[in-house]
Amino acid sequence: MKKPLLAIGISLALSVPLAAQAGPKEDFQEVYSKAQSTHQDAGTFQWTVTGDRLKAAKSAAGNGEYEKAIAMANEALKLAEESVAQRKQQKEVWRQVAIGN
Amino acid sequence: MASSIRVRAVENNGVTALKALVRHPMDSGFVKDSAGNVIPAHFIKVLTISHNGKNVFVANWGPAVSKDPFLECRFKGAKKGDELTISWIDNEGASDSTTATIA
Amino acid sequence: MLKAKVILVALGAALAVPQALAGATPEEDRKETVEYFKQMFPDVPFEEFVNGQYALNDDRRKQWESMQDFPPYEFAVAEGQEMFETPFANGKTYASCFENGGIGIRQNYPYFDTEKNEVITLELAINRCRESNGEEPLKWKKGAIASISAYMASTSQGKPINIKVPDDPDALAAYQDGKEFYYSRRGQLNFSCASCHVQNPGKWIRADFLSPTLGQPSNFPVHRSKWGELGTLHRRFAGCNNNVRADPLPAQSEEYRNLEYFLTYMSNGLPVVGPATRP
Amino acid sequence: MTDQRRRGFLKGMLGVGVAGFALGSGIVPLRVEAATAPDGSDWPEKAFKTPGVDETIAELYGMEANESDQITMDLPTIAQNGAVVPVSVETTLPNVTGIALLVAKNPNALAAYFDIPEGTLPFVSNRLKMAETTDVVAVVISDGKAYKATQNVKVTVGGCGG
Repeated sequence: MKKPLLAIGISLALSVPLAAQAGPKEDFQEVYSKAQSTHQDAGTFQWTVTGDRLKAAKSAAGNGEYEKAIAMANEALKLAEESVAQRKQQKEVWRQVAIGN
Repeated sequence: MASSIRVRAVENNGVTALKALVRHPMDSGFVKDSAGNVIPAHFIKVLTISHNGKNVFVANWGPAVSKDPFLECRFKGAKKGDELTISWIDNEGASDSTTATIA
Repeated sequence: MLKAKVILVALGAALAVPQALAGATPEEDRKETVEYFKQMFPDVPFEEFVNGQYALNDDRRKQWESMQDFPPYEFAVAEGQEMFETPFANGKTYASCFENGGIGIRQNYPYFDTEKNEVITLELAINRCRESNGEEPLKWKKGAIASISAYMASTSQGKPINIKVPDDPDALAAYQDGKEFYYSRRGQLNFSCASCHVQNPGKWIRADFLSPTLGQPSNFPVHRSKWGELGTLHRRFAGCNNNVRADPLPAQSEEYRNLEYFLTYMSNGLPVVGPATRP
Repeated sequence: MTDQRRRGFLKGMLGVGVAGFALGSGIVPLRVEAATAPDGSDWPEKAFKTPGVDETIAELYGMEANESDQITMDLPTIAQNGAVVPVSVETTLPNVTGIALLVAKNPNALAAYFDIPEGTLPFVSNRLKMAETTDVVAVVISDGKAYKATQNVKVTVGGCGG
């Protein structure tokens, strides 16, 4: 009984600017597409775990479990952001550890 | 089709050292394929090495022998130029046999 | 200067490099790399680096030596030879696509094709040969292509690796690109190729014993016990990337070809010993 | 089914008993019978499907094995991959007629056993699969009695996975 309520609570807290009239499906699509485009932005630095979360999010959404789908998409977004940061950082620092620069 | 058996046998001071490698999956029956189905056990049960019509070595193998099994053994009584016959049969009744000359 | 830097790199310290040093030539990179590993493993003779972990660990070396008695890839090499010698539908063979009929040439791959402006690996050349003779390309990572490549390597055993970076900005860019890939951290675990194979060879990472950069490509294709079959270098790249939770790139993608170009250049002068066995 | 045990036991005894009898009576010893391609009918199904080392030795040879320091085993301390672990056995025990290799922690302990006819040296080398860190036991039948030696091998990457 309590669990779904809690999940909704979390997903509400996580879904960023929430238009009052938007339903969970729209919320999901917004986070999901943002996660997906961030994942693309990682280029050759994509993480396997991001892809796993995106897949899980999509399949949850397909089953109508939007709380779970949104939670997964948010995790994917966070991981994708880290991978993009890694890409940008490595561009700068890789030479520092390379032999014979 | 190339033989499933590769053999090297060398005689030295009256002792023949034989090394053989056999192409066989040796499926244990404990492994699942990517679809999650158990791959049935498929393995060589018996491999014999004979010289002049007499077995000089008999290996009884189970599914815990590695894929493409390897065997090394040593025996007396053969000389350079002699022929050896190596044969195997697996748990599905498939078999193969080859001859090798002692170097 | 070199020594101080080597120590710092070994410690994994972030080292600010004077801009003046940037833009070293591939040959300078290679010499410095050789020197680095000589200092790290003073007791290992240069040619021994091709044996990777087996040059560094006695227990593993013994297991490897016993595998060398009758290596499990023998069947695949024989099949590779058969395929190599079997004519295509048009009557031509692989030999028609390669210098010296494809025999004893592994040490020259990969090379930079200045007309096509790209790195040509041996596997790429094999599949292009097929396509130019009206055959379907083979899958990249294992099976027939690995067997053919293994046979071709076996005819080149002992020949020193001889990779050239021609005086061409695109060739140099491909080399630099491969080098950047090797030293860039990737994946959720934040590891670069170098994190393991430059900074920590000779150490264990869980059940795996890490080999040094030098000599790595000399062995391919390799028969891994884990695979139970032969696989190409790009299959291994993909496996390494996956291990650190980085999405692998496609085999024979430009990135992996450039990586192979850099990595093989580092092993110049070491003999071809492929195919080989690994855990 | 009980036949299996007897056959295993007989095999162990064969070198001494039957060969001795055959020589005395002028009958061609069984061991020198014309070799034919194996048909697998002698393969001891039950021994290969028994978990546990002692149980398997009993099933295969119908007796217990005593420890012997005259058996030398050569196998790695840490297997680089459990799928392919090289194992060699050699012994200075006399009149050896059989050698068996058992992997204690495998689902079924018996990995392989070998008939050693007269004139064949008591030595064998092959490669085995091991699921996890385990004792490997070599059993040698010498003068009709069973002897064994044990060595542990650490397996960090199991040989039974995909």
